[in-house]
Amino acid sequence: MINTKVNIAGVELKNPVMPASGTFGSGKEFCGLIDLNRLGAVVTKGVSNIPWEGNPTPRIAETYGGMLNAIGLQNPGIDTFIERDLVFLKQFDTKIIVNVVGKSISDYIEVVERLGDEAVDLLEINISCPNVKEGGIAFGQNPASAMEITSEIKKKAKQPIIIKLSPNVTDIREMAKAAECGGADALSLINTLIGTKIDIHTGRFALANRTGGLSGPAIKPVALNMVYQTANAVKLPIIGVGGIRNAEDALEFILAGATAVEVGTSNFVNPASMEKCIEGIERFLEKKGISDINSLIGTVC
Amino acid sequence: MINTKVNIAGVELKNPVMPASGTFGSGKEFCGLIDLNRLGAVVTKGVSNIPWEGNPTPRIAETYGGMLNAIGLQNPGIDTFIERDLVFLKQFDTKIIVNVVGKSISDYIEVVERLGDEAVDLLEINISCPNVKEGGIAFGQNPASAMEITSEIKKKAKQPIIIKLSPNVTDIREMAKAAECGGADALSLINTLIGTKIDIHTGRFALANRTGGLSGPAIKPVALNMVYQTANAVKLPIIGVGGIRNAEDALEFILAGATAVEVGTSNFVNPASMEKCIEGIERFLEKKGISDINSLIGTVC
Amino acid sequence: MEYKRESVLITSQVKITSDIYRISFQSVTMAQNGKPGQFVTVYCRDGSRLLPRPFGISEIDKEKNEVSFVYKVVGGGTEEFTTYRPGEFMEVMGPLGNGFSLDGKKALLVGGGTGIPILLELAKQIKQTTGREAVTVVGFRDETYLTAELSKYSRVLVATEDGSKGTKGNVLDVINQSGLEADVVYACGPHPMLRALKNHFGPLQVELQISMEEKMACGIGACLACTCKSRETDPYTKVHNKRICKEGPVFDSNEVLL
Amino acid sequence: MEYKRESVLITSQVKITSDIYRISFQSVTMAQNGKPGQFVTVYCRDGSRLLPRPFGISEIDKEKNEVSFVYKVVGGGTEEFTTYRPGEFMEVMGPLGNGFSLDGKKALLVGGGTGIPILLELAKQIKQTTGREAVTVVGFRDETYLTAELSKYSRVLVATEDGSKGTKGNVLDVINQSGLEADVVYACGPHPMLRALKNHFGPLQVELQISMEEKMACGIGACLACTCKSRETDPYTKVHNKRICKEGPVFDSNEVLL
Ligand SMILES: Cc1cc2nc3c(=O)[nH]c(=O)nc-3n(C[C@H](O)[C@H](O)[C@H](O)COP(=O)(O)OP(=O)(O)OC[C@H]3O[C@@H](n4cnc5c(N)ncnc54)[C@H](O)[C@@H]3O)c2cc1C
Ligand SMILES: Cc1cc2nc3c(=O)[nH]c(=O)nc-3n(C[C@H](O)[C@H](O)[C@H](O)COP(=O)(O)OP(=O)(O)OC[C@H]3O[C@@H](n4cnc5c(N)ncnc54)[C@H](O)[C@@H]3O)c2cc1C
Ligand SMILES: Cc1cc2nc3c(=O)[nH]c(=O)nc-3n(C[C@H](O)[C@H](O)[C@H](O)COP(=O)(O)O)c2cc1C
Ligand SMILES: Cc1cc2nc3c(=O)[nH]c(=O)nc-3n(C[C@H](O)[C@H](O)[C@H](O)COP(=O)(O)O)c2cc1C
Ligand code: FES
Ligand code: FES
Repeated sequence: MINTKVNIAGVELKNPVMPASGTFGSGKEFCGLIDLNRLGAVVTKGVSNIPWEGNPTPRIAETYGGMLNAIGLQNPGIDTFIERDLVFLKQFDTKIIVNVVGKSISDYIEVVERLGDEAVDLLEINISCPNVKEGGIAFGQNPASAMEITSEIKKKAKQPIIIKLSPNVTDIREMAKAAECGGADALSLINTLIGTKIDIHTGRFALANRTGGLSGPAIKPVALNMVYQTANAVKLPIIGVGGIRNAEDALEFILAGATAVEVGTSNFVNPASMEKCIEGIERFLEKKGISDINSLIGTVC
Repeated sequence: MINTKVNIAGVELKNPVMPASGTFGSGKEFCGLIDLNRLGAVVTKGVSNIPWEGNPTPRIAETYGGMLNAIGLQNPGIDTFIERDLVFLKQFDTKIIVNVVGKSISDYIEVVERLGDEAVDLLEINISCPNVKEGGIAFGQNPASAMEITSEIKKKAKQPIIIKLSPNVTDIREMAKAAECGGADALSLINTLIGTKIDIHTGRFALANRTGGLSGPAIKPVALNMVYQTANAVKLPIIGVGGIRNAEDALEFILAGATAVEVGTSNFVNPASMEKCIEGIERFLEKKGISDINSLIGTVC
Repeated sequence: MEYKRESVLITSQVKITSDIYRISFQSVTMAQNGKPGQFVTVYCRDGSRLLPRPFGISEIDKEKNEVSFVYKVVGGGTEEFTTYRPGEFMEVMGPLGNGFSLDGKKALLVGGGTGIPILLELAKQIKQTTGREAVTVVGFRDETYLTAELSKYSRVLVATEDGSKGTKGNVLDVINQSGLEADVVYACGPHPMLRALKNHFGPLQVELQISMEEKMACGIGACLACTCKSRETDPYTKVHNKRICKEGPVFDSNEVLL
Repeated sequence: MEYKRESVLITSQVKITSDIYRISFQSVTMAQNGKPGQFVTVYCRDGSRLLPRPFGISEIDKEKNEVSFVYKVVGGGTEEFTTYRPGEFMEVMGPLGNGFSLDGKKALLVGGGTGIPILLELAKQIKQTTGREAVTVVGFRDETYLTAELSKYSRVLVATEDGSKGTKGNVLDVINQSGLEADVVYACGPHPMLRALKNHFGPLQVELQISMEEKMACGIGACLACTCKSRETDPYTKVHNKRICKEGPVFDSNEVLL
């Protein structure tokens, strides 16, 4: 028997594959397309203390091998989320990871506290959204701010916290260490790279927000390098994110040092991406005669 | 008549299109494939004071919509460069921009001084190569170092200097301002994003150097955003680089604030890329009834 | 859930104007569950283009399990689709969105540009269910298309900007000149057209169902890329941003900001 | 300059083993200027794959202006090439690299795996120019290919790892068993094979021309992706890194580090 179970901060996932926040809603829309019970976990869209409207449209633009988004974290707020989305997700045999956003530290803490007694397994603290003015990336580009918000949230969180890092920094290792010092239980990386697109025929930006976050296979080499760098700089478990399309990509991240992976943009390209990823990992382990996926983590040389 | 002439630090280019350093050698190999006289300028491969061997192979790897390279600046050194490459380039009716690299400030200065009396129009100072241990990016990720090397080189340079910036920083505007303060005459951006790739079948990095620089259309949105940000932060003319494949891409950079553009990886995909770019720009201006390309620079809104 | 992503067999591909094509394919799910006003998303073969392209369903043949859409070549994706041949497969998801609501009232159908094709299945179903032919007003720049097909199920009035066919002008000119009236108006086309229709029929208290467009990533309501400002709060996030791919693409014109 | 990048007409595509194909196309430049041991680079249609794929020329028909190469499916690019059909076009640059040097001496040709196809044009030209048939030793894992074609121009000896055809073992086993001698050895195949040949023929002072491989970006000597460590300094940068795409792919075995 092959073991694909991995452990993130004490939470055991049946396999290392889950959706990246914001590309899967709370799973409902994907229900007839894939089996949610197959997933290692579901990571929800970012949730704030009150409903957020997000940015004006156009909110997305396709780029070469990738896409830009500036959704701006539209979400129903924690109340509706708990009443509806969490109730929905609890039906499935999968772990629940809630992506938390806020404009201020106290916003974040409000969400984290509301989730304290809920059936949520892990909290993914998004300090890396490039598409909102306050909060988001403001915490994610400065080690001191990252450490502060991490330690403040850690004090109140009943679930282990994953800090989601931004790639838009000079040295990802400094950010990772700051989160580690602040008490993070795990890290996820990367969020999107800041990018833009211009319509030369109108002379205007393709996105109403002017800039957006670049995601998709185009960014995979950057994400993979950051995961590798981070894995060699901190002791925390890492969830690798960025351009993962299939088992081969997922395994690259695992070899680079990730314990688990999130699939984002590829869910739009093919909703079956995550299931294929899981099957492909199993096949790879079998073929190679590797009995435990954990023995692969960080073994690249 | 449509004007496609642009001016970089007092040097007039017949059009804004030129190769990105390192993707075109010194032009010789492309000679039968395209007409060098058509180009706004030729930017040479990085040149150091003495010959450099570069990194072990494999030095490149294809990625989704892009590629990684870790050539490591193999080059014949300034002597051979002047005797052979410069003599070759002088035959053509195009401007000559020499990309300068070094391990220390004095290395850079040695090259710059050797070129002082040569028929070179502009110097592009590469402080952003991610593939060498010393020099390169070490100067390009820290504003103080960038300012210092710029001002030291500026003191000795007889030609105007273009500082080539690295995208692997938290805030490109700070780096641009540092170069501006140091006395740069122009900026070019971006060099490659640091990335990596792993062969899951062997468990090894795809590149002997482990990490490499990501280039190609995959990175265009990142480059375009950085050009836009920089154009709004400094007064210097900017040369936009990163993933440019065709006239549409080039025009995006010009609208974002670039005065000229460099085409890199696309030369590998189709050697005719630059010529197509130039023709496409001319067609666009004609169709839109724009008489001077300079009227487009930085007009995105 | 009624939508599926499938590899579908292409049964025909026809060039109908200089830059507009109709493609038909086989899908039980989409043919049996599809309604007029719903759409499908098509996935490109070329790996550099990741996102699905949405197209309104133009015809449904439930017996043959065949679905068609009509597309105009505007960029890389639609350029790629022109190379697809009958017998080949393509990746499609659908049927998506809400579709028009048909209620047997006296209907006027109005379409402009690439908004015209979806009126075909609508006209057909109106004729089939009510026995009556609706009036369809279609506006073109110059080259007309699908008017013969639409005439099988409805009385068609044409406007062209250059006056080369039908009334010189736009669909509103036709509506005004012919004094067209209706209990419900179904419309799909460019924003200025939709706005003009709203200004015209709004004061007359005529129900106006409009089909909207926005850039999409998931096409199924999960990513929140395709929202539009709505009067009511949306069911998903309880703000005022309805999802065009889910609560739409068809909206009551009073419901959304144009 | 003798190389060109062209959109070439595909004249045939044949599957010759479970995962090896031969493709032929028309090109005046490549057919007239091409030599055995030179290669061409092929550009993918799928935009997610940017870099050209290098393949050694396996046959040249100067009268028909036709060039062929034989490729094994190992990844996305070669997978894509299998879908190309005669009558379609593909993007190719060539002829590239130096090629073998033919000097009329008694030749032994040695190939392993995908290194075998380029020996075909070589064997043909040796026979044509010298009137004598060379000996060709080819090694396979199990499934053999091209041996019939090679036999038209040379005496072919086969080794298979599983012993299903010819000698059980590798090409060195054949060379030793048959006591093969030559004044010049031309070899193309995996590094271990090349190293074994160097160890065998080096001490015998036999000239050994080997064809090398490395990942390429430009294919024409401009990017310095494809270097190998060389004994002499390279003409380009005056270090000891010869470019496989330019100074190679064929090197004297004494010249390069294996
Ligand atoms: C609900 C809906 C129904 C549609 N029905 C039709 C139809 O029946 N016939 C038809 O010809 N067109 C229709 N469109 C528009 C069609 O989706 C675009 O023309 C098509 O996506 C362009 O793809 P491309 O690759 O050729 O263009 P590109 O401009 O290269 O596409 C780049 C990106 O922008 C998106 N995009 C470009 N234009 C539009 C647009 N107008 N709306 C939404 N996304 C766009 C593409 O999907 C892609 O993600 C519809 C759009 C929507 C939202
Ligand atoms: C001078 C030369 C001659 C060659 N001749 C032949 C031949 O006659 N027949 C044949 O079957 N193969 C030959 N090869 C190998 C062939 O180029 C690769 O198998 C092919 O590029 C794989 O492409 P892919 O997209 O299927 O694989 P992928 O692994 O998906 O390719 C990814 C990238 O790696 C490169 N790559 C992968 N394998 C190799 C390799 N072995 N050498 C160089 N680059 C590689 C590809 O070109 C591409 O850039 C030759 C290689 C060289 C350098
Ligand atoms: C449409 C969209 C919405 C996103 N929303 C969120 C979000 O709410 N919270 C978050 O932490 N990341 C969000 N992200 C970032 C992704 O979770 C992920 O980090 C990024 O897209 C890189 O992964 P990918 O290349 O697999 O998409 C979003 C990405 C996309 C494309
Ligand atoms: C093979 C290769 C070699 C390069 N060598 C250099 C170099 O010597 N000096 C330099 O400043 N940049 C070098 N670069 C970076 C390019 O000049 C350019 O900044 C980068 O590739 C982004 O542009 P692109 O996406 O158009 O390739 C190199 C890039 C590649 C792909
Ligand atoms: S396209 Fe994703 S919500 Fe509509
Ligand atoms: S592949 Fe560019 S130098 Fe050989």
